[in-house]
Amino acid sequence: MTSLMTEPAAGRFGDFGGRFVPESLVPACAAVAAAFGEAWADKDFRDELDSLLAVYAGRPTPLTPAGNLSARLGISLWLKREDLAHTGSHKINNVLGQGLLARRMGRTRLIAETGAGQHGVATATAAALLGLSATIYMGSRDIERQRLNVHRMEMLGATVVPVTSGSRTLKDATNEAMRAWVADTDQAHFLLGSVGGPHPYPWMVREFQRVIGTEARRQAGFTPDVVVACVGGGSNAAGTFAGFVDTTARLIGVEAAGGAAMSNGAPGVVHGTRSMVLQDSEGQIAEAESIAAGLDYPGIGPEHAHLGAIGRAEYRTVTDDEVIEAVGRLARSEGIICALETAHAVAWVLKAAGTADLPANSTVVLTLSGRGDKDMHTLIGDKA
Amino acid sequence: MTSLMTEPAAGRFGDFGGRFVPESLVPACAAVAAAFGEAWADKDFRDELDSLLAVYAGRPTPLTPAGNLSARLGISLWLKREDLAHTGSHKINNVLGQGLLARRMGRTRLIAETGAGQHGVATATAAALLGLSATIYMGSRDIERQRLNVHRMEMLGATVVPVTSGSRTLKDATNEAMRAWVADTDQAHFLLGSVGGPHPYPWMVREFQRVIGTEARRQAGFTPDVVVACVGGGSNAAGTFAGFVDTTARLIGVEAAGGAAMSNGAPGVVHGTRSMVLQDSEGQIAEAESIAAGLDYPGIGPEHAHLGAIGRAEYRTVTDDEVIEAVGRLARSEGIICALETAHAVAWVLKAAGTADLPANSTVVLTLSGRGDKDMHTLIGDKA
Amino acid sequence: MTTTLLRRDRKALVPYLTGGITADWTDYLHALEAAGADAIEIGLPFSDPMLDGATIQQASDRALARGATVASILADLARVTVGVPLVVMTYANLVFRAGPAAFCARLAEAGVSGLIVSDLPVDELAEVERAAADAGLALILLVAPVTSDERLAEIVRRASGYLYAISVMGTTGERDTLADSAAPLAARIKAVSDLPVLLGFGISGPAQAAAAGAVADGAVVGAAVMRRILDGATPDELAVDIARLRAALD
Amino acid sequence: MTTTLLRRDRKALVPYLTGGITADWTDYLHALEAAGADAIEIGLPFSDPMLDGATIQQASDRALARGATVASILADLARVTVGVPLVVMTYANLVFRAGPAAFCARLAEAGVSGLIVSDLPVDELAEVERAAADAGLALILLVAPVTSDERLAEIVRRASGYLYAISVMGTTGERDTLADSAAPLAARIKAVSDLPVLLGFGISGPAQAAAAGAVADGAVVGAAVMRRILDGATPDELAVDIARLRAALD
Ligand SMILES: Cc1ncc(COP(=O)(O)O)c(C=O)c1O
Ligand SMILES: Cc1ncc(COP(=O)(O)O)c(C=O)c1O
Repeated sequence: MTSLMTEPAAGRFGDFGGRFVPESLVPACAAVAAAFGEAWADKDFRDELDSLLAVYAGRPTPLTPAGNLSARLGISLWLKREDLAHTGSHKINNVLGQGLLARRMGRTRLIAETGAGQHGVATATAAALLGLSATIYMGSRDIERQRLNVHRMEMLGATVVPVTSGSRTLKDATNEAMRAWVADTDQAHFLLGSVGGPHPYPWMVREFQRVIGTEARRQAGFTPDVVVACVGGGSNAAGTFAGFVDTTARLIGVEAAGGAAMSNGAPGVVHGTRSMVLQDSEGQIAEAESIAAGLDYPGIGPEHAHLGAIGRAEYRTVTDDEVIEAVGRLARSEGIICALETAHAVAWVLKAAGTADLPANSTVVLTLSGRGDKDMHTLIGDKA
Repeated sequence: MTSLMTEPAAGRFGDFGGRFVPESLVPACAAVAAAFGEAWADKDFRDELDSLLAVYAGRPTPLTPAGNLSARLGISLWLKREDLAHTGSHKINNVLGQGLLARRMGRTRLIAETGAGQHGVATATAAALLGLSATIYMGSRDIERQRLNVHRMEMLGATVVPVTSGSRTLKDATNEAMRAWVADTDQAHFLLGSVGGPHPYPWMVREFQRVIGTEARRQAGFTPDVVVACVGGGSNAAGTFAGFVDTTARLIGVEAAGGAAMSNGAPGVVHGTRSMVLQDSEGQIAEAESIAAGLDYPGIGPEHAHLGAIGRAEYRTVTDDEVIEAVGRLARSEGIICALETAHAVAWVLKAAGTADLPANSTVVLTLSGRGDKDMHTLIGDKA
Repeated sequence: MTTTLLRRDRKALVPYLTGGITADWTDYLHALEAAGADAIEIGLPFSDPMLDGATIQQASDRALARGATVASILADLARVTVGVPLVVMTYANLVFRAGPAAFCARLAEAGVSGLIVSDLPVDELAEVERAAADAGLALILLVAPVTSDERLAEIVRRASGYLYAISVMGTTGERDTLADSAAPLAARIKAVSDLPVLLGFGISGPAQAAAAGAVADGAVVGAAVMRRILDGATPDELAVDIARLRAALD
Repeated sequence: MTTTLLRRDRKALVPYLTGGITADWTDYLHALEAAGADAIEIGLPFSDPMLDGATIQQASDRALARGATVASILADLARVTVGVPLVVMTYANLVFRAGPAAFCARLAEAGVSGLIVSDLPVDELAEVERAAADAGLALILLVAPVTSDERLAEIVRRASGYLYAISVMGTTGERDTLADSAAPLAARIKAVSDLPVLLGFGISGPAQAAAAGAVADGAVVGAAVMRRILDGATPDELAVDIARLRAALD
């Protein structure tokens, strides 16, 4: 079992991964890979990051037993509380890592794409903390859905650039961020928010998110039957799975039915990596359609494609309706309002509990990737 | 120095405190006092609360060095991060305590007032977690200002009752919550959100918030020159001060200029306690006027009145404009968007740093009582 | 003290009137007296009337909005002569703001005979108790259905004028029937006190007044009176209602 | 491979045309040829053209919205005869989705002579390289100002047809002047390769074309062409612009 444990040779995870970028970006990607490799082996860098994660971001986040829901579902459910991390999701783990790396590389500016806005807020936060400037690309459709986060980014001093091309969501914001990077590789670090993109991003972001799984495993103190996380690009899932890949735990990633690259996609190349992608028969990328802006993405990180191909992880889908129901159910039974993205993992547990997919008495660790404040707006609109 | 350390005899803090409630409520208050006294001396209760605070609410919250701001201000500033606690403010500490107490007393329903909505959200959260129902009274003016929190409370299964009397803010919501309690003392626990109200609330809430100060002192490892917190009712300040009252640290509470009970009030009786109150010459309670819904209150907890009277704590005011400026400055320099309430403490530090009130090189611990997501809406409106 | 403000030869009817509710609000006093009131409670409006329901809150707000003040209401009272005892009902902050001694003295000067402070339980009473005694004011205390025997004994020991039995756990306001808690409460109080025991809170019509009269020494009628006044009833119109309550009690 | 697609007796002008941009888009091919193009790059539109600026994005979107597909564009090409080499420029996903071998074979069948894949650096090239060779397609590779000498050597070793020098760090799109990075880049490449070196990215008018011609073997003009077409230029109107560029290069 080398996946999720090591640096991928030449950026490959089995048939997936790689670095499919224009020649103009190859040196920049290579520089990031080299710098990350060095930094990750440097105790001082690790110590500085660990210290920021602890005193600034609030790690370790707790592992909360979901007592009421467990009793009702006949399972034993534990929640890894990334919603309590600073800025409200797991995205902070990655941005602090990449932010420190960017500073170490002498970069003065961060460029990022964002869907739900959580990664954008996290990036703007890291920029403020580390004295860098930040430009955040965000689809105009997502800007409408996630206004609160736009305001937060601006308050933090970042520039938010609306992207009006294509589906006006995360996919298009990612294109635009990469275009912006090509034009400024000297000054700017492209701070990708998930485990997609060209090598070294899938590896690097997984490593920065590994802390989720490492903590959860230590906190649980037992090997759960099932480890489950929602999957957009797949960073919270990758970080969680990394902590459990060498155990007997089943690893389950839950996608949005309308953005299910693993379940409904085919191998393809988008945003610099080869992975599973929603696309048509000629290779045009499909537009995802999910109530959760952070999962509204037609691709997935290449390591997930590999884990799925070799059968080490399994991928499931849930619908928008199941997700809305799940947010309410978790809120009313545990007093935790999770993000719509996270609610995909919750919805799968609600649906699967007691079936062959998640038998009674199973022990389950679920990564609660973020809080739902940003989504109240969407949920209320939806109710009305 | 017995204030902030012990149970107040007969609910008195010097000339302040007491239990000024209609006879109908006296037995209910007495029952709460007795139950709290017992519970607080019961190791099992303390252990259960401590465990919830840790695995559910995310305590201890970090003490974050505000490096950038410190450098610019020429002081050494530390932030006690209650914004990272579950639900986004220190209010969770108190509601978990009182929620457990209500359950121990056999109550099935929680009644609470809320201003900014943070206490309402926290109460709704505790109710969901502990299997109780919750009715939250909120001024209709605050409902407009803090819509996000209204949606959160409803999502958590609580009933939010708009209060349209008087100034339609926290003061009036408190009246209405107390009225609701009179009618249901058997089933309902009145879960007051700050250190005001009749005995035992000022004492009990201070004890439940003491964890802030205890943690901060341990985390700091040194005695700061100044400990500062914003003051609405005064619970985050009381909890913070409690950890430092027996040190040489100066204790500074910062009020909204438009709701400055300590600076502009006179002794009076409101909401069951005798304290400093904004009022006219005949004793009609004045309407506070602050951009921060959680500080828009004409009174203050009686222990603060006492601490001010004996000179152990000092109270300052800042204006709405200073507060708005402070939110932005903290966000851009440290990557932390704080609540408008919290920003009062920040604004005082910004203003006082380098003056005789806060000389250069001072070490300062500031309680960051909550996060600003709920206020983005107000701040943006304000900008436009 | 067992001095009573009320005659003992009939069931007492004590209407409540928010001071300063209209420009010539004292006209209501005469009408109430004429219609058979045995005493009149005059509410000094407070901005935050915690024990009051919607009707009396509204009346207080209206009086304050009109510019009524403690001073103006007492001045109005000083100008009229009413043949039944006047009792001021208010909240602690108005009393403490003026200072209990000064406050009570001003009441007495204005011809007031008694004082009720809604949010001043016996535990917090001492200073006001002394002041009321010094000013010669009866100090009417409230008893609630949840009041323990021990507290009741203490209340009875310190009250004067009459005892005000809160018939139901809740705020002031009209209710459809006399609460189940009313009769046992009245009985408990009467068993330990010689003072007249009046039921209040929620008594709005003749049937309830009669029911109160059957188990206690009379009734306080507040929200029902203020609802009529808020709806525009003239003193004469109000007198008709009061007369009906009088008849129900007799 | 040093086979070139271009004549060596004059500076090369290679316009870029988004396939399927209009119903009779192939008319533009004839006009471009007639106006002096030495080869024509045909963009197979991709939904996510990461290396393209706003103009070519817009052209791609319009072609796709019209219903243009790889199949329809190649079918259109197969129906026309153009006297200069045609080079397909596209993104990796379209190549891999069909499979590199099948994709290259279909290009060759349609009369295409060369292939550029914008997001396929040498490191990821092997499979497409074999397929292009098997199908007899020249494989044009991109060189950027940031390309190291080591990478340049590798690119030069594996490229055929011509070398495409990205004159500026950025996406496609019109720019006011030839970037400072263009001349040194062209010189670096020419020093190590015998293939024609064309400058592209941002060349929009005769002055820039002339400047490119002065330091390299010719110019690729993309966004400037597509801007005119998006603005409604007919083939004849476009030919006027191309002729001007031709003149500037000669
Ligand atoms: C709370 C939350 N969870 C999950 C995701 C999806 O990202 P990933 O799959 O990389 O964890 C997002 C993305 O915005 C998010 O905000
Ligand atoms: C974030 C925050 N800080 C402070 C306060 C003021 O309350 P207190 O003075 O009791 O701490 C509130 C009240 O809503 C709040 O939400």
